[in-house]
Amino acid sequence: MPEKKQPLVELKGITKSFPGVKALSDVSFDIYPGEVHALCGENGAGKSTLIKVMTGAHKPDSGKIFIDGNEIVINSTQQAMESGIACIYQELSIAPQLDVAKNVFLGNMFVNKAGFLDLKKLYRETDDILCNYIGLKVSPKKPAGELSVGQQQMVEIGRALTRRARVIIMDEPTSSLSESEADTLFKLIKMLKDDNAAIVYISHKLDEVMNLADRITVIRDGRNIITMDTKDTTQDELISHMIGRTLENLYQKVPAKQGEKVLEVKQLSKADVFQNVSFSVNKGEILGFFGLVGAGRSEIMRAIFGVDKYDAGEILINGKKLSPGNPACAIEAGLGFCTEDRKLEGLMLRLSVLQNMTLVKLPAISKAGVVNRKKQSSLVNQYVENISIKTPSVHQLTGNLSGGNQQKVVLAKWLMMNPDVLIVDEPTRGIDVGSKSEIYGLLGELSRNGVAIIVVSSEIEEIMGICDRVITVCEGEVTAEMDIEGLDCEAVLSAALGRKHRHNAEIVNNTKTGNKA
Amino acid sequence: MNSNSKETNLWKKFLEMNGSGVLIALISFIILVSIISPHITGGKYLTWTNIIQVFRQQTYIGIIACGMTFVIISGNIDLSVGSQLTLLTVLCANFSHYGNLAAIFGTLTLGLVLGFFNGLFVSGLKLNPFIVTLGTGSIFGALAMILTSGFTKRADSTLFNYIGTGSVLGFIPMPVLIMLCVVLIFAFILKRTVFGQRIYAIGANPKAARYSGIRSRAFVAITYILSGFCCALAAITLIARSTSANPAVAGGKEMDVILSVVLGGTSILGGKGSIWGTVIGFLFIGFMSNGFTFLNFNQYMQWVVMGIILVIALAIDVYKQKGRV
Amino acid sequence: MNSNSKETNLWKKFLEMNGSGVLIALISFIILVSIISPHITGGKYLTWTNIIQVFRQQTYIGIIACGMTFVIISGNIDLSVGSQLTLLTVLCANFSHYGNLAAIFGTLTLGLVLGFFNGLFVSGLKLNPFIVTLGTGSIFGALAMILTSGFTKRADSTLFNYIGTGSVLGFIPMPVLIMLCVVLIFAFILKRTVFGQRIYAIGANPKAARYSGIRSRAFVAITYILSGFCCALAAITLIARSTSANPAVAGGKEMDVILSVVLGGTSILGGKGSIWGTVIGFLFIGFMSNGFTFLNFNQYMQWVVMGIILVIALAIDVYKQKGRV
Amino acid sequence: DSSKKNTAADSGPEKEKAYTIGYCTMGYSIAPWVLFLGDNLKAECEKRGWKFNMLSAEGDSELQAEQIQTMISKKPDLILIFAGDASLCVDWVKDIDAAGIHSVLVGMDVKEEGRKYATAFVGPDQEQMTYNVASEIIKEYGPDAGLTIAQIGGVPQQYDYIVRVKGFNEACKNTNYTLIEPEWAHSNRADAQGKMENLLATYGDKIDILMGYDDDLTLGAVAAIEEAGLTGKIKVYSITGMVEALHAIEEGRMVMTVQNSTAEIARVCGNVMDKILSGESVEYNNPSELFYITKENVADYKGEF
Ligand SMILES: Nc1ncnc2c1ncn2[C@@H]1O[C@H](COP(=O)(O)OP(=O)(O)OP(=O)(O)O)[C@@H](O)[C@H]1O
Ligand SMILES: Nc1ncnc2c1ncn2[C@@H]1O[C@H](COP(=O)(O)OP(=O)(O)OP(=O)(O)O)[C@@H](O)[C@H]1O
Ligand SMILES: [Mg+2]
Ligand SMILES: [Mg+2]
Repeated sequence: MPEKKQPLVELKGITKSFPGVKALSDVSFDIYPGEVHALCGENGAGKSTLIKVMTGAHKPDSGKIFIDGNEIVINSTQQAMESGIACIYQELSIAPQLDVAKNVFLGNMFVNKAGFLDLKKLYRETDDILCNYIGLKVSPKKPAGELSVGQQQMVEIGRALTRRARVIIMDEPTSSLSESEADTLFKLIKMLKDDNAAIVYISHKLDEVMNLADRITVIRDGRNIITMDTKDTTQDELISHMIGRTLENLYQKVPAKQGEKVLEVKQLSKADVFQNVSFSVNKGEILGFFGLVGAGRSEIMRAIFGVDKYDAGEILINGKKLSPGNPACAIEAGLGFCTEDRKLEGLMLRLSVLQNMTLVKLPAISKAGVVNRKKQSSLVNQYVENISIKTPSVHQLTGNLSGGNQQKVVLAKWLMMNPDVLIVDEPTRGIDVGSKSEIYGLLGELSRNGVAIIVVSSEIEEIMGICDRVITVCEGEVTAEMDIEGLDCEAVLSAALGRKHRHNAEIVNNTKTGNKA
Repeated sequence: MNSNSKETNLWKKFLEMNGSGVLIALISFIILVSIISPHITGGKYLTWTNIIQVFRQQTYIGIIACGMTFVIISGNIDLSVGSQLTLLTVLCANFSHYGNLAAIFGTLTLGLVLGFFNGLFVSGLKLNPFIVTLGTGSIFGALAMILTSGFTKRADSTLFNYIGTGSVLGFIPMPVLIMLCVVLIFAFILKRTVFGQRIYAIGANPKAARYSGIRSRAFVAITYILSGFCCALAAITLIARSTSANPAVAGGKEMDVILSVVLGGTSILGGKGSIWGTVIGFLFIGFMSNGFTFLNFNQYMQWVVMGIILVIALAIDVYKQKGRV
Repeated sequence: MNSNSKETNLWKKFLEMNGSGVLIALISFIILVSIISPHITGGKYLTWTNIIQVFRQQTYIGIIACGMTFVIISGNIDLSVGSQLTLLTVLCANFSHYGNLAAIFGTLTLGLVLGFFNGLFVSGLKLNPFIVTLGTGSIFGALAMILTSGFTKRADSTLFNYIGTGSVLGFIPMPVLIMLCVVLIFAFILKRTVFGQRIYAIGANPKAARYSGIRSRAFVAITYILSGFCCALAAITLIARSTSANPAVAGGKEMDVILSVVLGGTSILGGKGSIWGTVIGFLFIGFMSNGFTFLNFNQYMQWVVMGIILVIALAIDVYKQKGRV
Repeated sequence: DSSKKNTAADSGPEKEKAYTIGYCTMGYSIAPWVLFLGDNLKAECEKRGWKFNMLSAEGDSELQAEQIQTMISKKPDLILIFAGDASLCVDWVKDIDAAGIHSVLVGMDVKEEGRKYATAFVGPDQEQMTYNVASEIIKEYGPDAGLTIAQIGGVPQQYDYIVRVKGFNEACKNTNYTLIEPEWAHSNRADAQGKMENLLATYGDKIDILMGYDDDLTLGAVAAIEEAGLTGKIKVYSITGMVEALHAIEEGRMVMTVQNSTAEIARVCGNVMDKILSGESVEYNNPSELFYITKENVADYKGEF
């Protein structure tokens, strides 16, 4: 059992401050070979900061780090890597112009005897890792920037694997993965564990944590709260440690009155991406889109909103045709779209929380082109309060926020827009349980105010918990459309796997079992 | 969240400000020169006349730098400003023979047109701004040469005389006043208007800006048009001052302009920067070259010292940020 | 995935290549000139002598551009190359009086040293590369002036004569051979070595590179050192050819160098680019200016036409990419 | 009119007054000739125990305009100007005159309308210099010789080069010569060599004469001519009078260069300043001698640099 061995890595009394923020104060943490040690806490609790201290990406203000019982000072990520620590960081660190193989082996290239790059081996090994370990079906020569977020996350997992490290840190590795991809990862983790590697696992998906972890450490506001054995605790107890109170029900659906059709999509197609997608949403309705990574859900939404082109089909908002390929027009027509990739498509990391949040709203809070700063800051403060964004001030650069808080900023930007139709793609990616319920509450409130909402999500519970209706997508085709009420998860999951259902909820309910692909 | 006293807070804010490292370097330099120069050349450095003179000398660089700040914040570059200025001074001198109004409105209009061309190429046709503005710069410069055959054109206008040599309240020269107006208006546009905010957004993340419904292409085109407008305004103040236009007048000035902007803490990658920083930038350049005269440095010394001071100014900027962590 | 014939595939690959739009523009220009020039000046454009001549004229720009390609791909810039070249030619001329070895090794060593300084400031002290290399450029330029007091220095060496005017196999001039070696070696380093790959990674996403344990700072410093080395090599070929150095020899050449690199499709933001593109870039500039002589264009016309061709070349680049979608 | 200005006459008893001379030049370090001009002027002043204050605009005439103002504000006893632009210079001498200071133009005369404000002009004009070279050529070959002439200059926007080209072309107006468009080499001898190569590739031995507007660059072109085996076939004329150019003339690689001696200009200028500062009146035009150096007389001259 781990207790008897020496910890592989031990952090003692780590303190770390950023301007205006004390991210960590006197935090201790240890990890033994062959165990999975989960790190839990709210957004901005200091989890990522702590592991960055471990990987040499941050220098702690004070505190000690021991590896194999020897105190060391980690000065660079290189040094940490040499000590056998590898990390999948929360913010994706893909070099978009480089191809998949070069990203997987970033900083870890193969050389032949003459000391030059061994490209053959590079692509062979990448193929091996992609197929046999992480199950990613893309060409190793594809530029990584062209992958979907989920696929990029899998590339990063592959990268950590190539390190053959003794300690592998995973900071929300499944935030963009759906269940089946996540399962692949869990198998990987088991394998690594059997190899006596130590895993540090951070996730806001608490059932994952309960299933995977041997021990759990909870931190709150940069302080140690508790470290416990998983077998001695429950998810509810874990939540109460995390947020300092108990959470009754994550999903509290208050049904909204549905009105007339606001958005109608007819026979939307794009070669090789999605085909003949038709659906509509009503006022006050929350419609879920479910599917696996790469199913094409995001692509459909992007086409609707106009950031991508499509080949055929028609989009109507309030009965009026929406001109394709122009997000500005879509916004004017009353459509909002919260993208799934916050870093590349959602945020200006170099701009402040305030600037980011009000970007879409600006014309509405300005007169003759001059922004009303009072309105601006009161609006922003209101949202910072409502969805508890943890930031020293609204003028903080978004790039300095924790991952979950960045996500909240993007959400707030679209929530405050007051659209007729709001599309949210993976809205709670990286958001802690406490805030999740606040966000679900806000979405519910919007729908009760008559906004039609489309939720694209890879979390089946989320879909089941907040939606009125769900559409499943597989390989670019709509495979089923079902009312949530009385539906069970299995039906949705099997539809998402491509077992065709007729576009009719009743039939779906009748043919829950026994479908073949 | 923190309980520091107000003073340290202000100081912190100052340090966080764009270009404050450069400002510190500049102030130190000014103090140093005013102490040393009486012993070397006997010149009194810190006089009102001298300070105003530096402002006046930097008028045209300053005006163009304001426009350039917009272009750079939006993530682009305009290497044609030197040639634009040249061409516009030449045109302004030509127009001046048809009267004041012709000269002023003609020049401003043509400034907008030149900017429009750059905007068209960069944002309409999506061409690489670095190369395209080098190309249009080459064309504008050639046109100026063709118009003048390389010789200086004299302007002819009395209003110009007033713009060039008049002053307000008896102590603020007209060109400086014009520059101050540009600075104030541009700073206001950048910080307080929807347009300005969106310029930042486009520069910080063009993709996310597009996804937020910002019509980036139109906005980028407008920054180039503004840049052309600033060149025209600068051309007018320049003509007003020297009452003649020389087709070699502004060769290479784009580097001074870009240096002013970047020194002021505006990121060459876009998304970050301010007009105030730019003001510090062009004053820095102005006070340096003026100060060197007071120290009677020869040209080589000037270059060496300028190089060293640039490095020091940047080091202060970096150090001060480290200090905060 | 697609079933196109091999030819269209090659064509597609060509179009996807960095700088292929510029290459198309260049080839069209060459064809046009060789058709027109006999009627205008009677000159035969497409002769082996003339082609080799263009290569030889672009030797020093080409060599420096190879180093610059590394710097730019890693996401930085070196505005000091013009001054570095100047200083190094001057030093090389000085050293030449102590013999061939002294000249060659002395110059190369000092090239490394100059590059090291840039590297130190940019990556050691983390200063803004744009301003810092402008600053060091200012210092290097001044040193060149101080060393020569402004005069042309004569070099004295017989080896130089061979490097400058000798040729291999009777038809490849030595300077061109040197340049070709640099091109091949640098292209190889960039594409086939760990170092080259890391340069791309650093430019593409510095944070990701850092998180992957790449010692970005060391690598960035090395790119600057390489850039200095290239300047030294260029200085040697330059001296070998003109056996003299004056302190104004390379003022402003950095723009030619950067234009070559960027024309070749290397992204000024880093992470993307190739040596082959750069070769196309500097040949483009060389063939343009050579072609203009054949057309007996005056300087102003040259500028106009150059500007227009730049815009067209870029438009081809963009159009060809649109064609693909 | 020079009486109103503060000269030694006003400053009373002090006979051995240390005058301060301001020198505003369009460039100092940008080319050896201007550097020598500056140094020789300085030497002339220091020889007399005067203070010499130089401001150099390094090729930037707008900067020179500012530096004139700066110089005026320092109130020297006399301001020497090597102007980057004869037209802009009108305003400068006007301002200097208004400040009650003498101005002496060196090496570049002010435009006609400015001459009433300036005290004197020293030296040959840049335009005149090349005009004279062309006249020599016409004298040698006759205006109907049908010569094809190539030209190489430095910086196409730079005023002094523009007027040099203008002077040369002006003189060739009434001949049947073919003037090829000038090539520009930007102070880079290797580039000059390249430009000459381009010319030779285009015109071959059709070129009879090369006119270089600066020895430093001309020598690059001479190297290209040598390489093409056309030495002696293409006659090379140039200006400046560099040591290297004198060698080339000796060896027959060049035909002529014109030495516009800075020492000579400075000498004449010294005399003019003496007169002005002691209150005497001076002629406006004070020509300094130009030396036309050919194979016949090359032994008599020494290059300055
Ligand atoms: N570079 C930085 N500059 C300033 N503040 C920072 C920086 N990085 C993190 N912080 C602050 O430190 C605190 C802890 O952040 P951290 O990223 O560790 O949170 P986290 O627990 O990983 O949260 P999440 O679940 O949202 O990822 C946050 O309040 C954040 O704003
Ligand atoms: N920018 C892009 N360029 C090229 N292909 C892309 C791009 N983005 C996504 N794709 C491809 O389009 C397919 C659909 O991706 P999409 O993001 O729409 O899927 P999704 O169902 O939303 O899954 P995810 O949960 O990964 O976002 C993927 O196979 C992906 O490889
Ligand atoms: Mg985190
Ligand atoms: Mg998606």
